[in-house]
Amino acid sequence: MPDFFRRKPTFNREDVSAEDGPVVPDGLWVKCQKCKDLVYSKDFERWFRVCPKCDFHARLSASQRIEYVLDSGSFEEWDRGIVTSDPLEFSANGDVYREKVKSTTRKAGQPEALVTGRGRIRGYDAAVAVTEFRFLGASMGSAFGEKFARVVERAVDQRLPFISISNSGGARMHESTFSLMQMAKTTAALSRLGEHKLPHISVLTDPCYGGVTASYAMVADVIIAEPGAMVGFAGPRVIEQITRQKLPDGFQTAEFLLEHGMIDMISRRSELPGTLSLLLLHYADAFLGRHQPGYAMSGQSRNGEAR
Amino acid sequence: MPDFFRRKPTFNREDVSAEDGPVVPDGLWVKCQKCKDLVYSKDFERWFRVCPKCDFHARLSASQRIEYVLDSGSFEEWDRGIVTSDPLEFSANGDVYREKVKSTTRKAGQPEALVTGRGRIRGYDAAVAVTEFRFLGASMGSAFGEKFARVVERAVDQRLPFISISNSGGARMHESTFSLMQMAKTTAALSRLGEHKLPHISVLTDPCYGGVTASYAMVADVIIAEPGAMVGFAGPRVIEQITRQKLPDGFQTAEFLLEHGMIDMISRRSELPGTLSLLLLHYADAFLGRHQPGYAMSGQSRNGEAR
Amino acid sequence: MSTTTPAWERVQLARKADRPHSLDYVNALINGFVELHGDRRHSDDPAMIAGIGAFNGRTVMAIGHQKGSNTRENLDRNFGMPNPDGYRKALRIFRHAEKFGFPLICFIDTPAADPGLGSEERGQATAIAENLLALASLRVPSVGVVIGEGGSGGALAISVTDRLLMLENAVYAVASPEACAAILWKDSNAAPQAAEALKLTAQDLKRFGIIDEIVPEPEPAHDASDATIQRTGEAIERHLGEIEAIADRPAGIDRLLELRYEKYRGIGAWVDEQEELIGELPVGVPGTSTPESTSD
Amino acid sequence: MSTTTPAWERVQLARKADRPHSLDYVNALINGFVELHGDRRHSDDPAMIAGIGAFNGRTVMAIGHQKGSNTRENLDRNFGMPNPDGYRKALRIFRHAEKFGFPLICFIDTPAADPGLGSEERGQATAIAENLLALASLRVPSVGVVIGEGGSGGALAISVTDRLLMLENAVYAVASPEACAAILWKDSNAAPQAAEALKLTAQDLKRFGIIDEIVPEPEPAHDASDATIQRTGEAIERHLGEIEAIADRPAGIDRLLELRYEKYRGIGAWVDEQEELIGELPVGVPGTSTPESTSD
Ligand SMILES: [Zn+2]
Ligand SMILES: [Zn+2]
Repeated sequence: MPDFFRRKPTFNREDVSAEDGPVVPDGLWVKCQKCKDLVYSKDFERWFRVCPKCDFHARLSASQRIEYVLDSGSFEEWDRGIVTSDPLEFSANGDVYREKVKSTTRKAGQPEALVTGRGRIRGYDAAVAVTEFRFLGASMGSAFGEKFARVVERAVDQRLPFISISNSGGARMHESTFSLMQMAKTTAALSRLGEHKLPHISVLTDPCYGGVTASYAMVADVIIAEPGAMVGFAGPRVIEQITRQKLPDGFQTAEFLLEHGMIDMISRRSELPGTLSLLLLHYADAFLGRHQPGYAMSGQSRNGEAR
Repeated sequence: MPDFFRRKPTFNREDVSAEDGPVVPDGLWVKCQKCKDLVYSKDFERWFRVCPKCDFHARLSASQRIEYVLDSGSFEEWDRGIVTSDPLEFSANGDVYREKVKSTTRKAGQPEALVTGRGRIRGYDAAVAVTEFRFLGASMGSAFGEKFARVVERAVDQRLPFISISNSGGARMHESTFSLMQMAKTTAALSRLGEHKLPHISVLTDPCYGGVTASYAMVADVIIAEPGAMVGFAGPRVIEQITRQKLPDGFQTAEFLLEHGMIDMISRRSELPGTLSLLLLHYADAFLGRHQPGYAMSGQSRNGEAR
Repeated sequence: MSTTTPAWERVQLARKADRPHSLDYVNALINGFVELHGDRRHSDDPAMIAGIGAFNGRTVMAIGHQKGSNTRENLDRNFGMPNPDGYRKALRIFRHAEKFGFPLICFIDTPAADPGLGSEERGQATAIAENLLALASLRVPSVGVVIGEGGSGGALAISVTDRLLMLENAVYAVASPEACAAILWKDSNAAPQAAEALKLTAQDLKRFGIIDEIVPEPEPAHDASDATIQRTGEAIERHLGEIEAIADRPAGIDRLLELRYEKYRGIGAWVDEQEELIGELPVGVPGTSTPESTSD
Repeated sequence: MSTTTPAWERVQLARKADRPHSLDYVNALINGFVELHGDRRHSDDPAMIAGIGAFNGRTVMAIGHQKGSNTRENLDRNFGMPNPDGYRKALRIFRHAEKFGFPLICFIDTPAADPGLGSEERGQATAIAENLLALASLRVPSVGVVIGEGGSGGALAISVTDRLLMLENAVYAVASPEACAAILWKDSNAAPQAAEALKLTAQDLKRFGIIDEIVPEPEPAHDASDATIQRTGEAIERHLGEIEAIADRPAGIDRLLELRYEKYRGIGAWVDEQEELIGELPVGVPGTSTPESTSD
């Protein structure tokens, strides 16, 4: 279901920073991080920040992701005001966590590493949770966990299917055991979602490690990864340091995970809305009950490809 | 819990045939199948037909097994009259199944490859099913499946835990799809047992293959194997023929299965009644309800080692 | 010894490489089919396919053995012989269907479960047995169709369904005719005779009450793929509709499980002889073992 | 930089090789303990032990990370770091306990989940996540005790219990002090400072409401093994008795699950700022990532 030209993302060139995607040498061309080829910047944007030459999927911010996946203007954000309260009064080597949160909030444009809310995907309603990697590597702290639990609980209340789109560098040290316990909290919330026959679809994007993969992201009903996304428990450097093992080519890529049975499919970014909406249509049978042609039809009329 | 000298099995020398165990060169000594050493025949019997030198566990008949495991005189046989009715009117190359059943019945001393009933193990009641390898290699046919389903259903009715002790060469060709369907029938019966919180303990003995392992014998709550027992799905010769793979030393032994996570433990024959009775004591909590000291005590007073 | 028999000809038809395979059925019958992959444990087995989609207006989950249509595809698909990971993918899908209340449709088409070293190491017997146990009490309606070769426990592991259908030219047996011939005739050239003796045709199995319906092939499936698939879809719909009608009543799923239990509980051919005929045989009589049996 | 801190001293105590380990507790506290092995999928992981036995007159199932008491044992036990097979053995035992209604007792003592190549191939993250999900809704009472080192997700995977206890000299944190120091101090010699910053002692975690009780060690456990084990058994009994009393009432298990949900749902430290304070930040503003985080 290629659908590259349906919507035009509206990001500025300035989004393209050295760490988050291709470098922009001038106003018209961007340099692909992977193949180093120059790509015409308008093409790059129309292709959802995927290199048309080597298929490299550049990292997205939470808001870019939301724009790409959800129907335009359909996103309603929840719990934006929830922020960490620094339970350990943590500082490391003079770096004060509380200050770090303030500065990272400014830089990331988000007050936490998770953005939650509800929206529509090709007409199908869903609750969504999207990580913001620029906020402390999308590490899972107390506020992240609280927002996650709330969006899942609200999905149950509003009978919405739930979609998480994640990347993460791992655990948030600065909240130590509080951070660890968010793994229990987020999966506990999901166990309630499942009892109500509401599906959880998890989308793994580059890179996705540690506390996020070892909790909510890997116990979804359907797990989708972007091509080439690195996904694992421990990072490759940690593994090499500790075990002195030589890691094989392609280790921890989405393709490696598919081969090892850990994910259901790899979906190119441009195909993600189509795949998600098709799945939402199928699962609607479970949480809306069978013989609800109205719901199915509403989806059908909007994307015309479901049945 | 070694307990070698508590009971004296009462088998005759004539039991010891070429195929079922050590060879008897004269009245006093038997030759171990594995280490080829001569063993004083009375020792061999007192040690439950286990070689005291190399620990080889010789194959037992169903009735020998029942004598070894159950409390003396406690066995009550069920459904001895159930025999196959040859649904396919099967003959192969002039060999008529119906005649084969008659002759094998005489030779094996059993009218089917499975003996079922109830008995006590160190005072604990249990329903039991024991295979008879001399009856067509303890292959699972219709009568086998029917007896199995009945003993499990009666275990449910009488609230008895269930113990199966198996070996088998594989499926019974002569009943084809009827034979295959006994795999479904026996496991379906076990699913009912489980719903009533009655445990199934499976004891795997040499050799145990095919339809029996791919059905009831491998979905027990606790799986115990005798040392050195060969257990698998396909036999080693079949695997070598089809795949041309060189099989590793110790392939498909009980020890191999333990290492690969397929069984809970290996129990020497002499220790089996102790292990089984201890497990029966523990599981009694589930099917008799907690705080039933009377039941636990009755076990305790009989073997004095449970708590 | 004759070089062919009617049953052996069925075996040849059932094995035809250009006969439609599971993905052909799934893609034609299930709208918006999304294939789901992996056992979440070890690998994704290409010999077993699974997914979700819409079958005549309701969401279903589908599972099938997957053979190839040529040698290259067959090497990729291991000739449709799943390893334990394939059975565990199926198990995951069973549970998934149960969680959401989706009916389950299974397409059976395998010579056997994979008999390799790795399969033994990872518990082929355990994997099959766990599937049998799961299917026996799975709380959703299920329909299975033997579309080609139903080989042994490897086929059974996804065929313990509320209704079991079979294509006119499909076969289903405890072992391949070749294996049976090698063991009982001591001559694998006796496969045609073994095929006959094994009573493995749809007609035999309908007569025995082991299957519920034969899907006719007025033309063999490899010559009339679309028509065969369509006819199969109609048969699945009819049976699925019937068992859904049972399941949709109050406590209907419990009733469905009872009926499923009775179905498999009732399969077998035995007599209950008078005790005096069998005789109370002495325990521990001497005897020799006659292991005429396979290990698959 | 100081070479030690109070928290770092606790870490040293928690790691002492002659401190009692899971099997010491199990063998002393659980009568007629029968160890159960294997994940029924791939292997039996010696870094995770499990079994069944009688704890003060009722049957329980017990699970624990297993460290060795010397280098040789530690090599056999992979230093108490389970691989996915170990977590799947635990999952099997969770389900087993649930099937029969046996309470679950977990002994937590691991530096971390195994970080090797094989563990990644077989889905370490998946295995841990599935255990968290299973424990959250497990329909039997459960008590966990951190007896030594509670390291990261590898510890959490068997510690999401109705009551979580901790020995006085045990520690529990999101990462090892060494790993934390390497990442945030860029210097693994800062481990003592990291240990302090991570607030990983039983006293800290009791204050935070993350654990329910501290089991005192008047003498450190490695000097008073029997007394420590006995005291731990008494604490387990007290908590197990309390939650069994809840579970034994009508619909008591549902109540227990609610309480368990509220327990973990409630852990966290956050504020709900007024919208105006946070500001409605523009979407898509430029920024650089600061991945100050570990991958475990
Ligand atoms: Zn590129
Ligand atoms: Zn010997």
